[in-house]
Amino acid sequence: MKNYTEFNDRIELTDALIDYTQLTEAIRTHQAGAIILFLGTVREMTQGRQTLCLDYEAYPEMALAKMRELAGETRNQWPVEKLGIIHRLGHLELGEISVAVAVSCPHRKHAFEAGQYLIDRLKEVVPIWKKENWSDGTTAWVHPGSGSPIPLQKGGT
Amino acid sequence: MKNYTEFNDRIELTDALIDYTQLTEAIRTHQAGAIILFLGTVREMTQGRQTLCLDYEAYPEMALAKMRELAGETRNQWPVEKLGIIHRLGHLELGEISVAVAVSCPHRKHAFEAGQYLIDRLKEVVPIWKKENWSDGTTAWVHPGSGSPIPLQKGGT
Amino acid sequence: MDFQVKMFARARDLADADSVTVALSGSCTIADLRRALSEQYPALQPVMTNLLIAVDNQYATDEMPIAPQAEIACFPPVSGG
Amino acid sequence: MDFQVKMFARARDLADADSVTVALSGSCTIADLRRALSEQYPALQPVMTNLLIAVDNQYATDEMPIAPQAEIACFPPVSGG
Repeated sequence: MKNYTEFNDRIELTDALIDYTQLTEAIRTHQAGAIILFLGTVREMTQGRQTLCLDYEAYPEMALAKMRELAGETRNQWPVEKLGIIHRLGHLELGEISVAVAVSCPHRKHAFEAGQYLIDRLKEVVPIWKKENWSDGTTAWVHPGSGSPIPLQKGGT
Repeated sequence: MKNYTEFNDRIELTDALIDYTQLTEAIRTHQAGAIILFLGTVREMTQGRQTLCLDYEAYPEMALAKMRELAGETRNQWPVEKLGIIHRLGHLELGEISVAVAVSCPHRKHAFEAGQYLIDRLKEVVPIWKKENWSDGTTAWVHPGSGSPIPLQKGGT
Repeated sequence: MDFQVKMFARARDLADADSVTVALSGSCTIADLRRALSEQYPALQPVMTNLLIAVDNQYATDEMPIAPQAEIACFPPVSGG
Repeated sequence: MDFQVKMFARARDLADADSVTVALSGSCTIADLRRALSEQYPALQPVMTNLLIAVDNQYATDEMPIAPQAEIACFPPVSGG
């Protein structure tokens, strides 16, 4: 597997608002005819329940290591010119961007496939966790694959 | 088929640089958890040949009508919150953005599918044509499905 | 009856006109229009089978009749994006 | 030998600690670590089979031996993105 670092892929965790324009500009190149930008944003409704806000936590060293691995896996499968992955941490309000994935490729089919691979795999293997703050006052860590979120505490009790 | 206009989809042809940040901000909503932005950019190399610049021409009334149809087709197939399609016309330098497609959906799978559908269909049915200005001084309209581009004129002759 | 036909891209270059007028007699189809265009603009003849005809912003097939007042356009396969 | 184990998300909440120290004797595996964690922090026991263990930034399986100096972490299935 190629070492991702030779490509200067932009791999970041941040507490600040994600500047997706800066990320997109960074991956533009005359060698690419296609750019995909994926943004994950804080959605209000999930299966009929209302979210007030989210908190994201990471195991930062491993999260960055896994994101670099995903960059390498992606470059081994598609002719990627440039790519970047930025994940937000901390407290996020409704509509804010939790993750941005950007890929440039010569052709669009590859850009779509590479972008989808990056976000799909990120959600499977990168150690970051989301805590839901529901409108009913409860909070719950979201743990896919272990059933529905387990309530942690009731607000005010 | 639903009438696209009820959704205020942003469908545009423009001679100016495409502001993809403005487009992306316009399709953000608390109901969406996923945003896809696709950008087509002017690539330098095509099958070993070097492009200097491109010229895009449209049949504007029909191009806009077809783009609106595609918006409607997309909304009929996927749960799209908001979408926008902007195509650039006129003279484009290397690296410039020729087309921007943006879609927001509750979930990412649908956003990827809808975005890919929009750009794939745009390239099939929207009456816009690209003229290549090659580095060897020749120019040629690009006509997919009718073999390789037909040289129109040699520079300086 | 006279029909105006908008020409785009390589079709316009070959006809050397943004818009051409084609005279067709009686009720006629897209196929009749193609024949008339090829006769009037011989440069279009070699590529006519590859050209597309649109009527009122919709792609038209050869057997379709053309209504008076229809907005007609003739152009090559598209290459936007 | 003492191992430091970093705890994240619900695992940290249940252990009520960012990092815990687990004493294991002789050569030992991830499975041994899981047993020791469950004994020391009974709140982890009901969810232990769902928790993941990482060693030096890689996911570890139960039969893997743990090297001294390894960086160990314990956390639930991830939910980023």
